[in-house]
Amino acid sequence: MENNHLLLGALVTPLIGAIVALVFARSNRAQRSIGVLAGLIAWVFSTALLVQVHSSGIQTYALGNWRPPYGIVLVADTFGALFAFMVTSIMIGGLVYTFHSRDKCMTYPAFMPLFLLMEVGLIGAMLTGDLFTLFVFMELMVLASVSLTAISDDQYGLEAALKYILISSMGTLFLLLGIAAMYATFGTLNMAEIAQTLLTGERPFLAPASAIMLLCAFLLKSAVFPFHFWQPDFHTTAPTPISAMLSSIVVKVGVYGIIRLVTLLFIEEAPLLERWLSTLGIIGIVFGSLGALRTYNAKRMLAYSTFAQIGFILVGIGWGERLALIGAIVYAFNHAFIKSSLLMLVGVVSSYTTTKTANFADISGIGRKLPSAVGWLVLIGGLSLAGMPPLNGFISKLALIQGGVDRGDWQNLIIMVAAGILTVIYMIRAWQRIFQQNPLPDTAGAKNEGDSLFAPFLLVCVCLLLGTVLAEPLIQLIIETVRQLGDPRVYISAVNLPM
Amino acid sequence: MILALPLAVGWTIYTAQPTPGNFLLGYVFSVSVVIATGHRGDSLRYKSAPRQLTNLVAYTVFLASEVLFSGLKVSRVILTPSLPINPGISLVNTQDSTENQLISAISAHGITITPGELVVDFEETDEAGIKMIVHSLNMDTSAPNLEREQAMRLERIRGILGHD
Amino acid sequence: MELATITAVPFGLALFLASPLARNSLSKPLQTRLSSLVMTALFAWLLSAYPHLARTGAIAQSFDWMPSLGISLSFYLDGLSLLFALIITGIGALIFFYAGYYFDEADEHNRFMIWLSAFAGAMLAVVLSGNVLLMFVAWELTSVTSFALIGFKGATDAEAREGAFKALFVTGAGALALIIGLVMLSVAAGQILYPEEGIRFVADIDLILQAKSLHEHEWFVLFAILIMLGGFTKSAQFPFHFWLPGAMSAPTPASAYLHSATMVKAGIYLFARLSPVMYQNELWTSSLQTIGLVTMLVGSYFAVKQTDLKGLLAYSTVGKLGAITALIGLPDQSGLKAAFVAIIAHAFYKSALFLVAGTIDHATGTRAIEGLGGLRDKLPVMFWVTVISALSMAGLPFLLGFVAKETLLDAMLHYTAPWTQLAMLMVVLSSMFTAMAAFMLIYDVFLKPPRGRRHFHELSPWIGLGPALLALGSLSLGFLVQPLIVPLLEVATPKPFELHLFAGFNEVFLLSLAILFGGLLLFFIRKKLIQLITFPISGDAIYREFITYLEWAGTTVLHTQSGFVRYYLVIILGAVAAVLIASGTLSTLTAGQQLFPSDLSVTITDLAKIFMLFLTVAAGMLTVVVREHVKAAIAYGVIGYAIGVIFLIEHAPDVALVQLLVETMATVLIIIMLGRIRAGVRLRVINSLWTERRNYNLGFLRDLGISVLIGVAVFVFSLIALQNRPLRHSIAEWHLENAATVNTDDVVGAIVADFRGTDTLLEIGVFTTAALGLLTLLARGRQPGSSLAPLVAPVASSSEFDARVVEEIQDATSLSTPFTRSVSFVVLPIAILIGIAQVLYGGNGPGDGFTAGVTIGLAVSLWYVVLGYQEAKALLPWFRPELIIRLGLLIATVNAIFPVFVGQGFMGHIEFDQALGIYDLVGSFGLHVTSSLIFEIAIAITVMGGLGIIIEAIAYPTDRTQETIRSTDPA
Amino acid sequence: MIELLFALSIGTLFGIGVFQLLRRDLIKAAIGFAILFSAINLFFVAVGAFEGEFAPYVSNVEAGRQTSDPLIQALILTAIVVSFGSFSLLLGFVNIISRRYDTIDSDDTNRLKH
Amino acid sequence: MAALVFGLFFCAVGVLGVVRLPDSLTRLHASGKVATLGLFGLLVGAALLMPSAWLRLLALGLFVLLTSPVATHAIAASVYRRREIVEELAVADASTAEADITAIDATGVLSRSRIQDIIEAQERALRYHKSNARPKRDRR
Amino acid sequence: MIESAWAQAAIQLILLALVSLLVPASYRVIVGPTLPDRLGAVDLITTLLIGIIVMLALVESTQTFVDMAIALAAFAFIGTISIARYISEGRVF
Ligand code: NA
Ligand code: NA
Repeated sequence: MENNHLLLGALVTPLIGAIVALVFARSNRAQRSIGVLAGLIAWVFSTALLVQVHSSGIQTYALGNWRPPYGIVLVADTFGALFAFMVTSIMIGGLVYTFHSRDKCMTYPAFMPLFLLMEVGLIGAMLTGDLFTLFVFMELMVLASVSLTAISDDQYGLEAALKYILISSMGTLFLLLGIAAMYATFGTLNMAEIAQTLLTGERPFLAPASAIMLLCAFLLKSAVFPFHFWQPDFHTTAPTPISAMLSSIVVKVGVYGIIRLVTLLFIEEAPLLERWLSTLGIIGIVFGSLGALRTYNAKRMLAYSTFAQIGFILVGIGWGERLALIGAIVYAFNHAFIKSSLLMLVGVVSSYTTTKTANFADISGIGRKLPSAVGWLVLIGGLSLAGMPPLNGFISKLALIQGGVDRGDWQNLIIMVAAGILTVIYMIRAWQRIFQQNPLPDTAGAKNEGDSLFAPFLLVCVCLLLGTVLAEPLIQLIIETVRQLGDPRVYISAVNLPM
Repeated sequence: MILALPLAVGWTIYTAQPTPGNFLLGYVFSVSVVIATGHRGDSLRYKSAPRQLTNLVAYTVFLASEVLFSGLKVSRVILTPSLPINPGISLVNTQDSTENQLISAISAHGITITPGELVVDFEETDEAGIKMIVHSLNMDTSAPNLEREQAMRLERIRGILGHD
Repeated sequence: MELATITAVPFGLALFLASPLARNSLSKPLQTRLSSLVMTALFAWLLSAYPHLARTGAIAQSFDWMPSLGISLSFYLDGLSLLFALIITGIGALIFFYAGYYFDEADEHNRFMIWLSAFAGAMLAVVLSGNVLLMFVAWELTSVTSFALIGFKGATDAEAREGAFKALFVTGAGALALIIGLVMLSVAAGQILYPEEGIRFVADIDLILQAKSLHEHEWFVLFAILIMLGGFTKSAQFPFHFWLPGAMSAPTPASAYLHSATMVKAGIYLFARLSPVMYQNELWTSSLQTIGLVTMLVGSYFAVKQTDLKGLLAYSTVGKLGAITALIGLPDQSGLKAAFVAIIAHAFYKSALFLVAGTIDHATGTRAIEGLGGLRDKLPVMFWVTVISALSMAGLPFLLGFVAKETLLDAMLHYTAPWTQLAMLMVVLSSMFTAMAAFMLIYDVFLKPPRGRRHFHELSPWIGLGPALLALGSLSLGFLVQPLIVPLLEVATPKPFELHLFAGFNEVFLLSLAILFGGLLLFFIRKKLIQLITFPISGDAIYREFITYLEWAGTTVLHTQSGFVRYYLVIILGAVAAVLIASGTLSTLTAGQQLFPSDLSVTITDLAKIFMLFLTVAAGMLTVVVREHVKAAIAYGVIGYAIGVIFLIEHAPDVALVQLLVETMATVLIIIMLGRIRAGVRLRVINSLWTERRNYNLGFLRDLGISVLIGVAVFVFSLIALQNRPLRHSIAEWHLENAATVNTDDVVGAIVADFRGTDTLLEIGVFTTAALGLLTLLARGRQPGSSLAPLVAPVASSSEFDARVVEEIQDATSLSTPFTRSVSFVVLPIAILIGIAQVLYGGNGPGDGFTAGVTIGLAVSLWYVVLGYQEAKALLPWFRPELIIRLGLLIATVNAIFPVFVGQGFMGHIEFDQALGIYDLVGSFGLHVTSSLIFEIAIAITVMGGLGIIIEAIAYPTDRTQETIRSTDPA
Repeated sequence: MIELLFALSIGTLFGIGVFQLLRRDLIKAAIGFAILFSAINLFFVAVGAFEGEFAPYVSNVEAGRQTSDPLIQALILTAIVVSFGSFSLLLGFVNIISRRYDTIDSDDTNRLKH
Repeated sequence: MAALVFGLFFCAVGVLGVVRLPDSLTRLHASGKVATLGLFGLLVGAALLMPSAWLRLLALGLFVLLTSPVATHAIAASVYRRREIVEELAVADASTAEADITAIDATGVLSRSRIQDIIEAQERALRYHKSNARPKRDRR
Repeated sequence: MIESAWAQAAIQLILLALVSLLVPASYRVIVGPTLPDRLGAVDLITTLLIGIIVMLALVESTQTFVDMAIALAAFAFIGTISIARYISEGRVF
């Protein structure tokens, strides 16, 4: 087994970036450049990794050359590499956004290092083959995002951070309980080795309970009903680029974990878990969509929308069929691009207000004073979110519906699709309120300049590409991913455990 | 540099490797640490190392015996069902005109480590010297002796520090 | 015949018009003529396919797009698509031309042309696509583009916004049903056509049309309903018709195009397109008939009730669409012929009438029928266009509309069903209403004496060209039906064709005349008639109710987001407890497992353990019952120490050491944080939570219940985990055997620094994260204390730095005594030495970089506590945590990466002393210079720096005057 | 026997921690937070994949003694550090919240809702 | 072994003293010092029984010697100063003195009725404390 | 190494006695009545824990345990001083 340095590079570059950015704490410009550079290099690594994984199978990296399962091993199967690629791609958007943002918090010396550490946590969580390291990566991500939200320009960021850290600790506890029980049961932390033991049909009795513990932890990270309460607050009050990352990729860590759980580790318990996933997903869809309809703030609306969209993904996973899983992964992937671009766009809109708020009361009609491109991009993003062709949201919807039809779960399928119309309602209404309505009397002062549109523009372009020419390659890749996920033996043998 | 010596000894004890090499290593570290933490050792004066060391040992032995005997005394008090105590607070002058903090500290340490009396606070008075506010478990027995004991203690401490 | 090119041309046109080149250098008339010309060219191009189609029946072309999702760029042209495509391009050319004179502003005009071209492209794509999923894509594009067109004036007109939204909502909802239906259809077709071959989707229309047994598929009912829902909403069929009148706020050219000729016909196209594989099922036909007939009657009746000119036209369109739908639904596709004729006729007269309405609106500024009249002289061309088109609509003999009506009546007469009579009655009634509407158009708008003087806007004469040509079509095509239309329709329908302008005085003709006269009669009694019937409920009201209900539901859902984090936790933990119980995990776990120990013997150390556990739990209980925070903190410290001793008894000295140090640090942190929170704030909470609340309320019991549930769950879980560890071995055995290879006696240390070094690296990353977050948070709004602290003032609105809440900070020295000061002076160097010893000799005993860092951090915190911020800072010039933490992280990272370049892998183990040949030298000091040693040093430095940052940030004295200035300065 | 007591203590500590976490007093909640993590660490050390009579040192291994599980100890070390980081962050939050909202009652810390 | 028993004895006496003695300062005599004496006994005993560890035990003893009195002293100082503040409060505002004593002495437990008064009094006390610039207890 | 079983048993008994002393020591932590009383009791508990650890070191015959006792002896007082300062005037700094 060869150590794959691309795999290491994707993970380590942002770490180095964070440290270097810390060293250059005096210069904000230097920090931002370092951040973007590190993001770009990590993206190149992860892209190359994805290509390599695609062409020559699962890649691994035994950290410190300590062979698995004794040391920590990084594993990039197509699934992990794809999600890491998604993370690095979106992160570039976030990092670029900071470059021309007028938020105070982005001038804090700790901002960029924390941002990059969050990326380390995200990428690491998706590439590690070790259960405990997964926990550490997730904690890194959580603490970085909590810190970033707490120092947000939004004065309620702290309240949100407080609530999240309290609620998130529950997830950490579940995770630790699960991991401890797994270690006691299997005597190892290596996921491949655990999977190998489980594949032999041996079912230690703590396994289902551990599965539920781990599942709860992942559900909490993804803000699934009833673990969602922190999410609208947290995603709304974070600094714009952070909130874009939170609502697009950070919630996907939970999705990633859940998929790993049901495809690699707890295949036998999967039906039980999937039943829960479907139910929670449907509730999430209804709750999130309805909440988005009536909430008072555009960012918050998008946060509720994320709540609903995660529901779609969960129902897809919950259907437990190959096609449905393809749909779920396509959905998860595309949603990241749509949601991050939309949140950044709303961030741009609110950056033009004097109080930097996205409350509808303050941004209604403000669109008339903004560059017209903002309106266009928000409309395109919104339509993509609503699943309109030829944007990538449509691809997600189609893939998921095909999965649902394949499964024949008409009841959930129809609820899902009926809830889909709510997306149209809230997105279009919001668009009309911001860009068409007459300004309210209190929407008096719009500033002459705001954050740069460049990053969201890039992401919207990607949405467009993913909906058209890149759609087929993506789906092919995801089909391959799901094929690989379907046979845990591939993963296990790639990790090359001693016999 | 002198201050580093006891530290180096402490290092050797702590690392439990009584070798010259280790002592040297400890001394190097100690010196750097002493410099880093801003100790200039101005309270400690070099007079005659052997004498000062002897004084230290003597003080330690004295302290140990004090601790032991007064401990026994207090134990008896506690174990007596009637609890014959008469607690109270008295002011004791450190009798050190230099107002050296280290001397006050060692005095307080000496008083506090031995059962029976306890330094609860310090007070700077207009006259020279720092006064210690001492709490005694039994005023009847300890109050009269406090000043005398302090004089003795001060002498020993000066002997160790090299203030003559 | 490149169908793809044809489809792409209008989009290309839209892009061209949107380009700066066209916007800046192409004048308004040029844009108009160009667009119109393009549409005409497309019309001609399509027409040229006709001979080919007459020979072969259909043209299919296909390119790959997303084969894995079943979408291909397939195009399909047969008679049916040709018919629709010709209407789209033909009428389109005229409307584009008309639009050139409709807008006064060049900018608006350009924007409109862009959207209209895009819409035309989408529409063409709907009818030309040869793949149902591609058709859906186009279908959605028509929704989006029509949204833009309907809401064209949305920036100034709330009604336009509302109308656009409503249209998008209804058609969007239908589209969602449609897409499921289409996916099911294509799966079903795949199963029918390739039952063995595992092909999932057959979405290409030419193949679907070959799946003749589709109507027998088990899913048929479901997908038929879903597809019909899509079609009904798009074609504004009852009860979804209500969006169409709302959509009339579009600029008139758009209304004319969308609502007479194109978009609403998309649904019709869908029904006609799928008819060959669907019509054999009763559900399909009877649904189309029922809905169609009801829509027809309702639409034509509502039309005459309208006061708005465009509203009248809109509802009459609804009625006509209903009729066409019903015709498509007639058994055995017998109505298709009539449907197609109706489509053509309707396209001509309705677009003409819309354009007339637009012209009137443009000229007079109003569309209210009440306020119009006497326009015959002012708009002569328009008057004659209206006369011809309205009469065609009414079905006056020899006009095109007459042919259509005749075929319709003919089809209905031949239709035999149990309720034929009723259907016939509905047709006659609605035709009478339509005729009545036609008379209203002619009389009320043009002939009626005008009411008052009105503003009149002069118009370009060219504006009449489009309407005139359309009227000419209505007038002449009736006569030319045989040579021009019949061949076209013969290609389009599966049935042999016969069409007459006048078939003699048969019952159909007589019926037509009767209807005409009936309409006239109704026209005269219209004032009374309108008040006669009112519908108690309308689709619009239902829609409004529905939206209101949704909003109510949304508000209700939001109420769960109460803002109380305790409730969130209650729900989350309650849910987890419920899941654990409901899923039976606990009971299955306990079933058959040994829960309670058989061996009750305890050793002395066990007894010590038991006492420690007791102490832990007792202190835990104490934290619950005490009111004061500092007492809870004291109790918490006891827990920490007791657990530390338990670790020790469990033979985990490394963990015990870390636990003891960290707990001490945590206690110190709690205390200094408590010191930072105003006493008043804390006392108020204590008071309101304890003193004023004597009686234990429900919330208390609920919390207690949840705690007990969770406690029991964890108890069972851990008991099982402890009692039944199945494998008494683990990978740790390998670690025990191989720790010697990294020159370490302490296996835990070896794991931490080597085998799982990355975990540790990340862990100091986590620690750094917390330190940086805390520093930034606490240092905001202060004078920068370090290079990692923010340099700018905080957000102006946050009140945390208000003078009112800034605590009073005093000189710390008054709080300490010479004794404490002296000891703290002594302790720091000792602590540093201990730290160094822990790093250097940690490999052989408890202690490692982390403990070293915490040790030094503790001593530093002692300095800050005892000496106060200023003095401690002054005495420790070298202690600059923000530099130290960076140094530590840098060393750790370099040390982690360096091994990569010598082939040891990230965080690999390197023996530097061996490599440098100083092994024996350093060995004489009992040392080994390895990468793990450097790593431990780095950890120690990082942790020391991190703790330093945290302590300094907390200890920083807040200066009242500065804060006051800052908080009033809105920077 | 000792297993039962361990489980009982862990369960009780969890219950206490959860109960504290549900208090309105944020400082109490923070202490609950810390107690929960202590309980987890207790669970970790109790649940180690194997038991031993000696600390995990190579010298003990070489002497043929049965040592305790070193890996789980390394995990606890990491868990302690991570939870300490979270805890200090939480304390900082409570501190600033007390200034910003002039209260440490979590029920009054509810500006974000709906 | 005798040393161990000796140590145990003093530890026990210390604990007993803490339970028995009447007030905070006298209890500190028992807890801080008698028990420390006991601990020294234990250390000596351990060093005799486990000679290999004598150096470490010596280090431990030195640390106990260093830190135990200072902890005791700090606690004693806190007792003493709490009393002092209470006295000052009585000077500052005679009418609220009663409430203040309870508030300061055991903040939460005894603050029964007039919490607002107490908060105010406490803040007043702090102000008083500051403005009356007591003679510095120590200086460098 | 402690050879004789008798000595081992005696050490274990002393350990047990020390551990059981924690109970009365906890009495003052729980009962108080004043904060310094509780704090003093915690200090006492720390002292006892140091003793217990030393006894444990004897029982297990490992020196490494003594390091723990040293850590406790050298640094636990920092917590005590902080709390003592806090309770004396309601603030640390
Ligand atoms: Na170690
Ligand atoms: Na660690």
